[in-house]
Amino acid sequence: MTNLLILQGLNGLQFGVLLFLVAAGLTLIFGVMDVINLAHGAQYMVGAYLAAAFTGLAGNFLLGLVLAVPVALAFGLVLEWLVIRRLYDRSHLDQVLVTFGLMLMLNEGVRILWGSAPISVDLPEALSGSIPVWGTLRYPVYRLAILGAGLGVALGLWWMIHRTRLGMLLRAGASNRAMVSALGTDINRLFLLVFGAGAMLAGFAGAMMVPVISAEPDMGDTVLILTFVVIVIGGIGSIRGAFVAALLVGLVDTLGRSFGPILLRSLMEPDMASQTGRTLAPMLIYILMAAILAVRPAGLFPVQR
Amino acid sequence: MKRITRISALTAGLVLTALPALAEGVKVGVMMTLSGSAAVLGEQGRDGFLLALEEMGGKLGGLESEVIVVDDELKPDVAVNRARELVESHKVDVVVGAMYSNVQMAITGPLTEAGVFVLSPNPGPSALAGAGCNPNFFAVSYQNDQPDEVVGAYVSGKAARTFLIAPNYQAGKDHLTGFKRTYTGEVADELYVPLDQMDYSAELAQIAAAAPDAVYAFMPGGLGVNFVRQYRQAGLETIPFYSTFTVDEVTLPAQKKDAVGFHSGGDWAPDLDTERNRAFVAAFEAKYDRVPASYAAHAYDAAYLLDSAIRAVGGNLADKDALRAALKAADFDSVRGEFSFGANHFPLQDFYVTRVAERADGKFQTQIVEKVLEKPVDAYAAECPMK
Amino acid sequence: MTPALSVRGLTKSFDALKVSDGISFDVAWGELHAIIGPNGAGKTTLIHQLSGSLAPDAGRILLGGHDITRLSMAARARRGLARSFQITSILAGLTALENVALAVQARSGSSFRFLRQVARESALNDQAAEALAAAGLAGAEDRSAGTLSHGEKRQLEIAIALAMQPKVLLLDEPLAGTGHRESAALLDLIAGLKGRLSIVLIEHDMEAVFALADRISVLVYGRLIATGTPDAIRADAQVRAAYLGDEEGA
Amino acid sequence: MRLSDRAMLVTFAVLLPMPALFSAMGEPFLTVVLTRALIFAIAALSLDLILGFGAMVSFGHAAYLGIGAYAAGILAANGVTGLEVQLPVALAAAGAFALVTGAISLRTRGVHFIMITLAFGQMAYFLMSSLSAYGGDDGMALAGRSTLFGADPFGSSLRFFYVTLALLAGIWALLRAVTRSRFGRVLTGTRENETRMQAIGFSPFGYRLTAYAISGMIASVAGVLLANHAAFVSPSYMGWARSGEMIAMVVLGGMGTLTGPVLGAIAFILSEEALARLTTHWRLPFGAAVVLAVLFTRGGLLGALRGRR
Repeated sequence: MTNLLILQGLNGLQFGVLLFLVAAGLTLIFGVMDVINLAHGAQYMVGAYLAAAFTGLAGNFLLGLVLAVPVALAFGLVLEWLVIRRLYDRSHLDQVLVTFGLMLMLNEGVRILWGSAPISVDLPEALSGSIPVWGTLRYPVYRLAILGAGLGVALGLWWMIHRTRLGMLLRAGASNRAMVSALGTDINRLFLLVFGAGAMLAGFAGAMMVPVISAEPDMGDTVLILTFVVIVIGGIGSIRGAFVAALLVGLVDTLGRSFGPILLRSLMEPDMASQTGRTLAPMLIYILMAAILAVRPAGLFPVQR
Repeated sequence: MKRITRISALTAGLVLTALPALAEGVKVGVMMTLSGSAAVLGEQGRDGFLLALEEMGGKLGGLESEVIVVDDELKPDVAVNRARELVESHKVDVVVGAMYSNVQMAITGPLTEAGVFVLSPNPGPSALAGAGCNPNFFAVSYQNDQPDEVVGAYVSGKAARTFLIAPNYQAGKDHLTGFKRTYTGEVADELYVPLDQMDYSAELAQIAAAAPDAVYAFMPGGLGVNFVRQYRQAGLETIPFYSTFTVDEVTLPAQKKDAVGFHSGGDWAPDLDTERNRAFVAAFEAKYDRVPASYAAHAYDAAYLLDSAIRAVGGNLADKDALRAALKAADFDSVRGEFSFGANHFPLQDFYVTRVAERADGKFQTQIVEKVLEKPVDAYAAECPMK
Repeated sequence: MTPALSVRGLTKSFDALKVSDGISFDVAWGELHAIIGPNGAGKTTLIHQLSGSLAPDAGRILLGGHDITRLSMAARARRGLARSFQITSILAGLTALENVALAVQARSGSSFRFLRQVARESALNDQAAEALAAAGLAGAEDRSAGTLSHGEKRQLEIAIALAMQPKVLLLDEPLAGTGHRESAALLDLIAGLKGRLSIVLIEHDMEAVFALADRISVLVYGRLIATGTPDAIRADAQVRAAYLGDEEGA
Repeated sequence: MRLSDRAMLVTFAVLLPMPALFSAMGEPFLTVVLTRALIFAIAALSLDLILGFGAMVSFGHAAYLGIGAYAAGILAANGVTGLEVQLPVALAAAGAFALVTGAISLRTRGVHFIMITLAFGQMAYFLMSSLSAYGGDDGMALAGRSTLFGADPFGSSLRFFYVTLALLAGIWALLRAVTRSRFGRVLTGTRENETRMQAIGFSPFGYRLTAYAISGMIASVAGVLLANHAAFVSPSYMGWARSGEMIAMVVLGGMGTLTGPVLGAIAFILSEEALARLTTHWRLPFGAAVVLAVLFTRGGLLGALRGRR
């Protein structure tokens, strides 16, 4: 049981940092630009496809990953320039619709370009296989790598936001938009940058996951919804909130799925328990979100406005 | 004879050979899942059927054919609408479809009530095999549980404790039920995962913790791609992997080496040694540049079955009883060799356990390990009132 | 006789900053009581606490002798506390008449009525039209509120407040942002209300305040340093030092 | 008469002879397609009450469609096909779900409201997906068409069309009355300026919650119709993408009017059907159309109509 708990804890953390990578961009885009971006999940998907495509060309996943990230950034910049900047003075509703339309287009676009079949990528030799972590239990090396990379990015983001001028602008922008302009910053450039960086982070997350879950159309949709849950729980605009909430959602989801039925079995008949567990497990994080919002309507770390 | 080529109204880019709306022709609706990530199966089915039709010069049983390909989007409500449209607008005689059991259950009732014959190239739901069997429905594939029963029987002698995993929907439960029907060992645990889940780290950790002698999975399509790769990455490949619909020619292009050595079960494999099958596989690969899966093989058979039946009734589609009898006779040369229908219009055929292997040309396919069951009657046939 | 409004020891802090520091004052029935103070004195915070959009840390607010400290803004409004907003706050998509009719509706019967057309309720419309006329907006009934001029919007705010038939009216800088002619019209309007209902007026325009008010309270750094008639305030040394002196010196 | 009313009467007048026209064209199936569009028009109308008149952007409205569909489906599976039972059950279930989730959701504002309604929609979706007794993720075929006191209102596609059209007209008239009532004016007021409404003595919460419940209940009527139309009930009716589509219908048609959502839903469903016939990749041009329509038109279809006058 302890062994399983440790493994599932690692799994939950790894899922959590992945969610954080996607959520960080989304929460900044919300917080700083006040734009709801339903196409954010599609950017995760685009990252995955780019990594798969470049790996195919380069013949090496790490090279593919390195190539995919700047292209994901460029893709985000182009998207901002073409569409998103037209949404800044629009209502949330218009933003929801336009990005919903974009999401449909991107999902269908990759299907036209790459077909419906999942595309997978082989792991580099150095990162494949598993290593013992606790007694006889082993853990995949690559998942540890994802965990490490995610934590690294989180650390980098923390440093940037709390130690650099850009970070200061972002924090200011999340709580007071007028102030950023008052500081003499070109707000359009800042927005372009934020959107591009968000797209890049989501793309990076997608690219990293390709060897694990393979690229397929619509893969971003589930992630998008989970990410929404994360940033709403964390408090929209708060990177710290996104980080805490991402780990929370990752752990609750993973541990709930694994231990929920086991716990329920001590309470009721095995058949009943597995049935109830199956019903409750996917709903768990939504229940968590509803419960947190019922108590704290602005999330765990509300940004003062 | 010169033929008018016409693009079906429903599928741009899909060129079919057919004459428009001939009174004496035969109209066939082909309903497959052609959009969304589940489309790979539907594309196989569609291509298998169209390949057969092309070989027959666009004729079925001597009649000019018009084929209307529709996409069910894997949404039963959409499928029902499109099915009604096939009946009411296009006045089809036969529908070949669908690809997924839920769609099959949704369309079979409305179509057969309208007097249309339905030939399934893949799903054989238990509800249509037993008490709910239907005179106008023919499963050209198998009863859904049969591939699992085959694997269950095969694993029984080899593993004392087996861990089961499937997606949390009806077909998932059915398939595991099929496995348990013939498996005599102990079930270590049974996991059901959400259909839209892509990362199985938590489930794999549970499998590792349970340390079973074997794993049995029904993880179709994209689920299987991810599950198999992650299974390998988690270092679980020392635990023998048995499955149905999890490693097949649809998923192998993505799973590649990760699936090699993994087992599956079914009524067909690309290397099935019949002359008819060798010709089919060669023609399919030449035309579409990919290895056919069972979905294509079944749809291909469905076309020839239809051809044989229409020929037997002399092209008189109005005589439904005669046409039904002709279909039931299954007087055609199947890629699967010996093939006939039981009383419930489900096939009597041999079943095999297969294993994934890499071919000399670098492509991957399932290959037959051994024949496990000879012409079994499915578990529900006895409840069917049709004689 | 119980005062129309009485405030006792109202205290509110933001972090370490005390923005309301034990404020106490009374407004008699029919009195126009002005509150003045330099920028940052805490006038806005005070009116937010009076109207109910901000909860005080300590202290009590009594409306006609009833404690309303814990009531929501809407509940206070139903008990007869009306307010105008510093930044114009109207229902821009509705007509002027509809704006005012809603205020009438709020105090006359349930609004959980779903089928009868509200536009045909003459009782609402008549009273609303009356309030509009009283605020100098006769003839503007069917104009969309969003298209009114700035001064007219301020008049509309007062019409809405009047339609509520309040016991106490809070006017939060009613002259802010108005031009000379507009503010003259508004001043006439407020002068006309004087004596008919109790008014708390917060205003920057000193000339107007001293001309209109019955009594004036001076708020500096969250504390009331003086309350009295305009003449008494003018003469108060503390006030001159803390506030008027500054202003005259500036 | 207002433009919106006139446009609606014209729309009804155009819809009325459509089945006969389709028959004459030899395309009777188009009646079935149009019926589906009308069902979504009812759903879009219901959403417009909270979205257009109450400024509550619900991203979980498809849940109510599903609740209605499942009420019909589950009752039919248990042998109860009468609409006289199915409709009250659907209304009660949708109303109860709306009151409970609305009471929590309405504590939040703006983006948070969008997200929490989405979360509740997903919860309903997962709940139905795991109802294995009623088909779980696969859904289930409707055991029998709904009846009304023994009559068969959905017996033929023609009858189905006119029953749906009549219901649409009735619901349109009902909502027209509601939005012009005392209640409707308060709701519109809270959309315009919540603080102002509080300052004149209205607590918006109760009004919002009531509107939210009414909206959900009307959507459940569309759900009952949809179940009969498809002869099938599926959790896919409740997915978040369906909620997004419903928002698109309302906004593209023209929100805050009662004609806009009807036109929007009809245009949406018909163009979806038409594009799906042209290409399996119909989502690409469809998505592009949504993007362009929102970016370059304001006020939706009805707004465009208004602009041309």
